[in-house]
Amino acid sequence: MLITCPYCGPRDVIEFTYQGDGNRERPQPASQDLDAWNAYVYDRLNPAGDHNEIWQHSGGCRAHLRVVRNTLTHEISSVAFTRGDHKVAARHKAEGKL
Amino acid sequence: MVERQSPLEPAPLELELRTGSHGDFEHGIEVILSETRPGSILQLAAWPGREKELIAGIRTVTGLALPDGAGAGSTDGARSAFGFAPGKFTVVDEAEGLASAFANVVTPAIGTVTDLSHGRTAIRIAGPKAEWVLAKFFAIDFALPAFPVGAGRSTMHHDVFAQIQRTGADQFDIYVFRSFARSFWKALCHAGEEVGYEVQ
Amino acid sequence: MAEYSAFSLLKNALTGNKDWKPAWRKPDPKASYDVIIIGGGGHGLSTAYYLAKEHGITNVAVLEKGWLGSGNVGRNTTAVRSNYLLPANTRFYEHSMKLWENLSHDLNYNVMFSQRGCLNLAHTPAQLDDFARRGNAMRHLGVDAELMTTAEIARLVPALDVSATARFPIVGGLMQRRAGTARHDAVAWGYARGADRRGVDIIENCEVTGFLRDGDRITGVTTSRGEVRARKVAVAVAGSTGQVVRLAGIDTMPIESHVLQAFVTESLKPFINTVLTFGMGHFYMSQSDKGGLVYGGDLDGYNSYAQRGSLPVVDEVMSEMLALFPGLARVRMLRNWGGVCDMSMDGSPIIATGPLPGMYLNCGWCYGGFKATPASGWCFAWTIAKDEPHDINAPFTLDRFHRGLVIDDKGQGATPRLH
Amino acid sequence: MSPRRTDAGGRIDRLRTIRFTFDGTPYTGHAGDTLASALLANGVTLFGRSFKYHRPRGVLTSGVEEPNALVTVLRGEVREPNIAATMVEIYDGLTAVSQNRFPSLAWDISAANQLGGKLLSAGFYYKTFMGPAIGPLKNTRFWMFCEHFIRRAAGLGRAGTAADTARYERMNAFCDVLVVGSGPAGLMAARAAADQGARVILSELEPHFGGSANWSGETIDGMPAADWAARAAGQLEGYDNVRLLPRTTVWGYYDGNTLAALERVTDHKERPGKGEPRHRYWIIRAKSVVLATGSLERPLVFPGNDRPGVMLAHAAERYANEYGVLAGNRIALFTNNDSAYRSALALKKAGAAIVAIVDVRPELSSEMREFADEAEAKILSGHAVVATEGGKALSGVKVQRFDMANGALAGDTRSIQADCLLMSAGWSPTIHLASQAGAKAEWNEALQAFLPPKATQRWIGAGAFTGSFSTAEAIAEGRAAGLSAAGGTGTPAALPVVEAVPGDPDPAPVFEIRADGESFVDFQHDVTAEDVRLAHREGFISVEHLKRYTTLGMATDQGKSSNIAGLAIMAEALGKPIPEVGTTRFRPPFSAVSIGSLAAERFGDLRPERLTPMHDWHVANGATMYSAGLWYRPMIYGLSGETIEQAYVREARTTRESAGIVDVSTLGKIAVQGPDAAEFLDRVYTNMFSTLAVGKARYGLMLREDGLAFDDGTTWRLGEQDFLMTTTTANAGKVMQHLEYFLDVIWPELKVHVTSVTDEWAGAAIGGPKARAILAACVTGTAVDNATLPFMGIVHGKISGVPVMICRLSFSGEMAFEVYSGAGYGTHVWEALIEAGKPFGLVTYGLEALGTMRIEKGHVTGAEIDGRTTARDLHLDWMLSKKKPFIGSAMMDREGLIAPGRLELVGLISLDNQPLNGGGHIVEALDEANPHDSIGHITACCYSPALGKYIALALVKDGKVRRGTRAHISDPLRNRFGPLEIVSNHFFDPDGSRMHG
Repeated sequence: MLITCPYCGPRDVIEFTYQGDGNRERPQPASQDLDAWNAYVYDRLNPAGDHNEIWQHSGGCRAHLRVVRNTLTHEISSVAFTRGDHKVAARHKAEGKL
Repeated sequence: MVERQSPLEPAPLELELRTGSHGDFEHGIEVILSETRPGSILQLAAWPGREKELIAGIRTVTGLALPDGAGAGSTDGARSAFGFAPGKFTVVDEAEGLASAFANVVTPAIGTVTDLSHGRTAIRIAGPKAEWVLAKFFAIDFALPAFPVGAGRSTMHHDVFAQIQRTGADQFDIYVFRSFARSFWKALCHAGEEVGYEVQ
Repeated sequence: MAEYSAFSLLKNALTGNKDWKPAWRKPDPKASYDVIIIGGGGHGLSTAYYLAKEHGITNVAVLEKGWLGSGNVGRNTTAVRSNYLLPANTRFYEHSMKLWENLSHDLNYNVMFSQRGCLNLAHTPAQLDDFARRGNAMRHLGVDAELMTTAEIARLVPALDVSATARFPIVGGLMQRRAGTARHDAVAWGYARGADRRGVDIIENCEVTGFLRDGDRITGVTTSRGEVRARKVAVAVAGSTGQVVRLAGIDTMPIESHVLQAFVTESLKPFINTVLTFGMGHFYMSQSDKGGLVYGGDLDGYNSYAQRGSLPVVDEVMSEMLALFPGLARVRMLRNWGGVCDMSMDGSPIIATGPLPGMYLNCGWCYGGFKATPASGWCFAWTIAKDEPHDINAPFTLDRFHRGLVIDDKGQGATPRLH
Repeated sequence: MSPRRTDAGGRIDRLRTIRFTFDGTPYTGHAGDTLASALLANGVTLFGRSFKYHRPRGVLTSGVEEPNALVTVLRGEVREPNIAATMVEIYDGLTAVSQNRFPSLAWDISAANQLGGKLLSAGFYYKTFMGPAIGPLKNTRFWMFCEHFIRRAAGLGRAGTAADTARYERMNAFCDVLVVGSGPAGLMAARAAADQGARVILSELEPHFGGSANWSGETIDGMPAADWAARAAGQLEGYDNVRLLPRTTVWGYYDGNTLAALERVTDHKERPGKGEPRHRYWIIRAKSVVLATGSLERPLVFPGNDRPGVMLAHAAERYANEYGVLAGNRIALFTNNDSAYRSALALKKAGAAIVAIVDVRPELSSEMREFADEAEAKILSGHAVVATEGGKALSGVKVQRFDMANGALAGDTRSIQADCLLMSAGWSPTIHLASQAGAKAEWNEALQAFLPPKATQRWIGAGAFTGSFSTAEAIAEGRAAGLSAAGGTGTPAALPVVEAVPGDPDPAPVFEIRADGESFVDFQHDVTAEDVRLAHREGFISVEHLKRYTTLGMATDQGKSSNIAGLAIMAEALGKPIPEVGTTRFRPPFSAVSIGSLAAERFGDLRPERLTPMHDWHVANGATMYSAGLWYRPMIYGLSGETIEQAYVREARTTRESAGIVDVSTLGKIAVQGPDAAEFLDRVYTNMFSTLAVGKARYGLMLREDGLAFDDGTTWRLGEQDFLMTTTTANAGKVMQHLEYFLDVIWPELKVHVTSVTDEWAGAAIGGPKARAILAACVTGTAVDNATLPFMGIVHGKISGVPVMICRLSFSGEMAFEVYSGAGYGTHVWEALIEAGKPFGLVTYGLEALGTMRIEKGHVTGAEIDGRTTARDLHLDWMLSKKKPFIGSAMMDREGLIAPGRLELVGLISLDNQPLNGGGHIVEALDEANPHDSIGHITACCYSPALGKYIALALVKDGKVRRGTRAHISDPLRNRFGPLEIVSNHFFDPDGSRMHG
């Protein structure tokens, strides 16, 4: 499998570390909502089809990537840095620093 | 000043890892291996949006103009610089003390300077079969069009993380973690036997 | 249906093997059953078998999407062991081991359970102490375990590189003598035949497409072969768990589906007579009765439902194999395939009632599914019949993750690819 | 002159004679021969024994799909089992032996298995060997007794135990177009793509390019096809954008158009060149792929079809045209299609007598009749072979009238004398790679074959692979495929003109002749047509069940020759068309791959070694090195005659009495830099770091998100925005990724850079009552007194001219300092410290003494932070800040993590003055015979010189409240049982007076 790192270009999967389901929302650090924390840590969508997931190019530029990959065919339809990930960025703006 | 010790020294190393011609050299030597021992190896990292200032800083200090684009770099023989990650660059100088030269140029507002002069070992492989030998280790395309002179790449061979800069049409400088240097050097020599190699 | 025996074999041989009957019937689904089991794999079939045998519940349908045993029961590396660290796991897998030891007779089907032992190699004194901790934990639960010296290991596995100059020298190992291997397909076929003989309907090529509900309660399923009703619907679909429970409106589970690859070499004369695991990586190997070396390693490490692996894992597994057996460099890998593992968040399974009324869940088998087959079915059958878990599977609840009661044998936390 | 060698023809070099042995008998052949062709030329007909019945077998094919002629090739002690004789190129001194026979190939005891033929029907072993349900042979014992003998009878070749001295290498390649297969289609594709300027790789699994052109006997561009192919390959060699890979099998088609190939670099050589690998494992990442893998001829299923002398028609044609070898002198053919007629003609031309062509079809085209006449062969249309005669070699065949419509045989059987029977049941495209790449194959009724699936990855098919069996089609398709694969628009070279042999590619739908006697479907595994029908009878009707129950297609050839016939027989039994029975997805590899090649450069060197700057010094000064992950660390510096325990006790005692020094360079070190560095550390550590003053260090604890303990270490504040974090050696990589994840994914707004600087610094920890005096003696540029360098303080100075950074912190519990210098100066500083320490009795110590002193202090390491323990379990709850949230804070108080009955850290003291074993368990009441009710286990143990006792750290159920009580060590594995006292984990100097000095 090849993942096209936005910085390094197409690289073999051996250079990457899988960081799992990218749909999980981490509660605000101070949140005491245990259900939300549990869902974040333990519960997975685990879809058969397109999967929004996080990979680190640990054997290259070490950036984290948000990858949409089909779990039935392993076809990759999009790759982007998690930094500048609008969804995340927006959320953090809303949250402020802490 | 105290002499720095290389991880490839003192040499309890086997003969075929030391200076001289080895492997199938009777049919010609097609790669030359050496350790370049630069005085300074720095990592410069810019905060998002401040990359241009950092690149300008590199030019001010080293005189090297980095082209745009991922992995772009350049070298003048004595000094080299290349991008290896978003906003991050490796800058190398034959001389020691490059860190202090950057101290006032790369301000905390622009980014950070990390001195890796001891932590990375620089190995040079040159010759007509340099691409062939490196292709045994790294799953990246070494062909000149895909990997132009001056450019840098971050990659790995199993557990050994490596930054590679192409410093000539058939010459590459490889930066590996010091603790892995001896193992990697052995592997490199082993892979060179087939084409005949010389250690300088 | 005729008993299998040397005699019946001889009798049929004389009549040209013309009188053998199908190992299980091919019935059409009835309108309703007492229990529906979704998944005609090892666990679903053994559940049906023990429901009939232990609880007298025979009005049961096993619904299989494809062909019987098409999942992991026919894709694993056939190892059977109960050498776990944590008591909950050890108790469960030891219960399974006891069922294995009498399974061929129980089923009147030779599943070829061969108790040739399972040896975990240790490469540092510290690792040997870790194994001692595990072995002692087993012994304190009445399970057999012993430490072996390098010399004893060299005698048991002469082909092994036991030299002190090896990159990772062997300093000893943990042996469970009662562990071993079984013929994986035979387990599915034996349970299928056994359940069928007790009246269970095994229905192949019958895909579940949805659940019938009465409010929250599950009352049956819709399938590619029509509606089938039942008071109790049990799910035992391993890697497809997430997909099936989603049909019941449950979107997330503490499970990720990952590909695990397995390999076999060409047939060789007897080379190794135990199940062996490497301590400085992830590698395990045994030899089939046909002579192929059967081995595997780590997960590919990303979510996947494609039964296909990637090359880096292949290379890693072979490297570890040769680190132990340098003589095998010229032996050839004949076949490589992948199975989809339902990796739970702590590496241990889930066998429980729920999550909806009328629903029963059996999943999260990670690497452990094959050796668990008898106990999994036995415990699941109990749980379905009595609407509460047996002591043995009581710890394997679905809510243990949220409650902080995880059973984490590897201590890796909620990172399935590391379990 | 050998009996079967023709006087002329073939591409073998008749001037070069090669000497080799088979089963010890010396033979000669010519350069260019395979082991199969050379043995055939020598009149050898018996090559091997089948798997189950040990039936005598000859050679069936001429290529990679060979199921029968398997041999073991010996290179000294090194064995290579299960190699097809058809794929072995002979070289001087080649030593090959047959397999799976005893005492000899000709006389094999196990051939007795044939007598039990019906008894040993498919799946018989599932029905017996279960043994008695009671008595001494109950449970698994009887089966295991039988298994012992079954295993010895099964298996093919024997694997070696001698380490292989050959080398294997991996090669990463990138190209625009990979062309697999070099028949006319492949050659045209490579040429067309290369002309477009694309980077092209052309692979061919045989030694010579050209595929069918090498033996078809056709004419291309006015020259023999073989010459045309040689010229085309020669021209490609001239392109510098083309790489030619002969002897290279592309065996795997993986995701992202990544293909795996095996190049047999030196298997055909007497000895490899210096540094030359035996096998090269190519991992090819191709923008697009042209699959021109051709097709495989299929055998017919009829009684006696496995007798030595029965061969595929085109195989005999190849042996004649390529190797100048006649498969027989009196040859009969049996076919359901036209292609065999060409073979007949070729063999006639080569000098054999064609005694008959038996064709199941009643009607034949006029061209085929002309062929037969030209071959002077008698045609028996509407006939079938119903038996073969002879022993270990064919002597004749029996034929009978055959009605294709209903498969009925009629009339008298007649015998035909022949020493060779060639068969053809038509051709199957070699679609394995396309199938691996993803979709399901499609059945073609006319060709009676599965055609390639729709492409799910970037590949294009050409030639016989697509079912276009004529050379003219292959050439046209090849050029088109090469052109479009290269994305080319330019005009391609003109199409060569082919003078093809006529013939209808469609075979008659006949695969089996049902008559008395065993008809083999899978030759190697002895799966007969009856076995397939038995599987049907017993309900194993899906193709996968058929495969698994009968082992059809599971042999070394992976069903290349048996797949379709097996399906056809099952389809007939079910009364269904073949596609409804289905086809199995092909799995990698296409053909078996040496395990050495897959390990490649890692064979013999599984992992790189990681060495500290002072590594050579340790080795030179008597250290016993200990492998910790990839690192090597000194375990002890033993004096002659010392046991390990004596050594570490001496090292630890001396350290507490005067001073000791240890290499701590392996500790993970991470530079944490940037304006938000302090804020970031507050979030990842359970305790505060924003309050840490510059020039000070602090001990920190990290939790995982789930609230369990993760890692610990000290972090030094070198500047306002500049921290140096240390981690445990084992977790360095994990912690780095943990930090990077949070900065990149969770808190991208934080301005923090993290960099691994583990290798930048050499670290030496020097501790003991004399440690400060030793530093005072060698450090310049700074004082090291209590005022200048208080506990957890940091100073910068020089040792012997080298800049150093010194932090006063203690793992040993002594007044201790960690001295960091640039790694290149590590040994220099280390030696200077040791020199300075001499007058003070400084000792070097290793991991064992380090462990001993940390146990005495009750510090935790990975053995206690094992991924299952909480901060509370380890009595580190004092480090859990209540002022701020941190990673894990929200989840660390879940019911299961604070419930009673958890394993908690305690100290243990042996009460019988015997060692406590790591991994030993703790019980309240001893029961040596039948140990039970463990309440915990020992995580680390040692003899404590400070206490003069054997002590240990342990995790014990509700350990805290058990302090002061007695229990027992229960270690049945090592037969160690004995009394102990449970105490606090802080054995030694609990108030820390020594390190605070």
